[in-house]
Amino acid sequence: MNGGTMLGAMRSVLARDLMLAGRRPVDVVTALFFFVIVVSLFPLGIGPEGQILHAIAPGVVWVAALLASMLSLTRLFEADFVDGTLEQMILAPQPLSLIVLGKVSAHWLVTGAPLVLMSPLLGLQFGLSGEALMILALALLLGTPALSFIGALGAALTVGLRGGGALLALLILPLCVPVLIFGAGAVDAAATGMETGAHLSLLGAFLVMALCFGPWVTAAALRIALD
Amino acid sequence: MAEFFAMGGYAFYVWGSFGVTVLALVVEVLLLRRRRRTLLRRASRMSRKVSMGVGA
Amino acid sequence: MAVNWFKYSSPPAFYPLAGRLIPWFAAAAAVLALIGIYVGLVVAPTDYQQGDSYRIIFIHVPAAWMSMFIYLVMAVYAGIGLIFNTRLSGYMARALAPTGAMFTFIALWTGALWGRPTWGAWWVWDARLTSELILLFLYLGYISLYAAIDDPRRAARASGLLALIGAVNVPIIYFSVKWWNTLHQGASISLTKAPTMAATMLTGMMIMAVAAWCYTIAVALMRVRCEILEREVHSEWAAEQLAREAR
Amino acid sequence: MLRGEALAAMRGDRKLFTDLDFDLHAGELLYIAGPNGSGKTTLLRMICGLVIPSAGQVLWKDENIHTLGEEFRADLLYCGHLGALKDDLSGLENLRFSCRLGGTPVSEDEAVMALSRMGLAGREDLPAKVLSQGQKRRVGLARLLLMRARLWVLDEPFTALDVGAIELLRETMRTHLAGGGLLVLTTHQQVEIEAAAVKRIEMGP
Repeated sequence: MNGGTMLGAMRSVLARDLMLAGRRPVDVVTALFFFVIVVSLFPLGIGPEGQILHAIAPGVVWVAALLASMLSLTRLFEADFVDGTLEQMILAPQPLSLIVLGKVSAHWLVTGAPLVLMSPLLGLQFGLSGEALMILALALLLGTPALSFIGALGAALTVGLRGGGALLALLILPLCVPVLIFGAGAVDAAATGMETGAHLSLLGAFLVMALCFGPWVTAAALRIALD
Repeated sequence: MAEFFAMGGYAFYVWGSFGVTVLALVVEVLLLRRRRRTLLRRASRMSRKVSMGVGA
Repeated sequence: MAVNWFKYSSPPAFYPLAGRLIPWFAAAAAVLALIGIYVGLVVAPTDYQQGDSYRIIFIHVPAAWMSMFIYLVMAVYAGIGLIFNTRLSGYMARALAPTGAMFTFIALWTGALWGRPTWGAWWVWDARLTSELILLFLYLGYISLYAAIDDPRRAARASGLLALIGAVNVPIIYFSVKWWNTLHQGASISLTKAPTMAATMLTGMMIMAVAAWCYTIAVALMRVRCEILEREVHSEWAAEQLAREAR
Repeated sequence: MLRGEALAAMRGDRKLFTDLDFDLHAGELLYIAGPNGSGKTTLLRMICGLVIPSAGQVLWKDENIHTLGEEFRADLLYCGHLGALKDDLSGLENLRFSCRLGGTPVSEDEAVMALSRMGLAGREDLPAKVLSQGQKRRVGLARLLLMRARLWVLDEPFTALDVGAIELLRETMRTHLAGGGLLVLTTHQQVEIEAAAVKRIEMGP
């Protein structure tokens, strides 16, 4: 078993999930629309006052991104569990963690990346400056994959359970607090003209940690779920 | 004595803390004892049923 | 010695041992709590800054300690259960969770009652209180996940994994929240640092903490006995045990 | 080669089976029979390593399958009662994906050939959702023609197949066993398969 075929399994899972998403584009668009609508609702609830909107923008965008990725992650393993593909993935002669990595990457490309691309537009609605918009997109670029890995873990723990969605949120949201704090903090710092390097490096550190341990723990959770 | 219970004007806060804590602990113990009693009652019902079945 | 430990790691051997230990820990908890309350409410002098409201710390601080320790112990049991595949450690982790959640709630409640006279608000986004709130969510997540899974073995293993992840994350969450708090210039007086710690205060707090430990052990043992009987009702020894006790 | 030692399984709080032993060598067939709910599928999943036995162990070439890990899984092919097919993908795409996942990438021509041998010529590109139950099973079983696994573990392979497909599957199994493969299966149908030795496990109710 050489490295080529090991990555091959990951690549084929990635390619298959992207293909499946392409055949059902509704699922992709839903998460994005959810994100846009939630963010747009805040000014309606709070009032059009520029200063307040400006102050809450980082938090609002980040919380909306967090909720949007939770929403779409609920079903990350569900379809594969129901039709038996998950069993085959566990029995594949490649490390399950690599297969998980493939699935999470596909999921992020399909639902996370659009959020990152869309975020500067939403930031404009809140009157963020040019630099803050850039930092917003950059922070989301570092933070949303970490959220995807954390969420995948929750999805693996709750796969096949009744009421999985609400349970997933309860399990996972507390673990997302650090990403939220530093993600929103980076944008906040940029908007008030402060140094953002520390925030972004910490976000990067969270991402590296999530990348190293996430797939491995998620694989363990999947094995438990199918036992 | 009254002075002790007044807690220098903070009676509500101090006794609120101690009271709720004692309440929480007592409720937890009572719930556990009920759980155990239910378990034993169900077991005794079951063993009666078994012995009746053997008798018949 | 090691042999003895292994003997007691099987539920049938542990069950009677737990039964013998419970009264001792319960009695110790009651006696120590009475002494602690006496020291805290009567012996310890009134604080010149906060008046008598500081006496809440005799509950608050031990409860906050317990809430964190119990999560840690729970995670250790969960880890042992996952690695060595022993049933008993899963039961123990499960038995500790509700008590841990209760102590977390008490820490939050007393924190709010202390905050009102001191900070003038029931709730302040103080780093410790906020972390404590998140810890409560972690406990609730563990308990809900356990309850949501029907198969007991999967429930123990999945929620055990969650407890381990939570334990790894607790320090990260705590430092994030602390950093966030200093950035936003939150409340600077903290409950634990507030009064200059007189020796009597420290003694009182320590006694209360030990009492809380004894209480936790007694209650966890009671709960684990129920847990064992419920789970193993179909095995011979548990059925016999139940029949003997039901008489 | 494949050995079960004192296996036991629980479902919930209930014991499904205890002290189950078996021993299977190259070219041999193991039938697992028993009424519904007797733990046949659990035993199959245990042999695959999906279910961890509550006591005992499964050995492959005298080593615990969980220690072997990927090495064992490379020798294993499991067809459960779930087809592992994606409704939105065509039969061809499904087959090629499952082969690649199993560690045996196949070319498009090979996959098309296997599908047509399974009687699906001309239907390779239809999405799985429009295929009938039997046709879906055939897509799943086409893997047997392509992958070179030593040990096949099949859960009710003959269900929903017509006479012709059953005959073809029997033939495939015979070839596999004659080539030194091992086969473990559960079935309700009476299908005779020639093997070096046929062993049976009767699961209690």
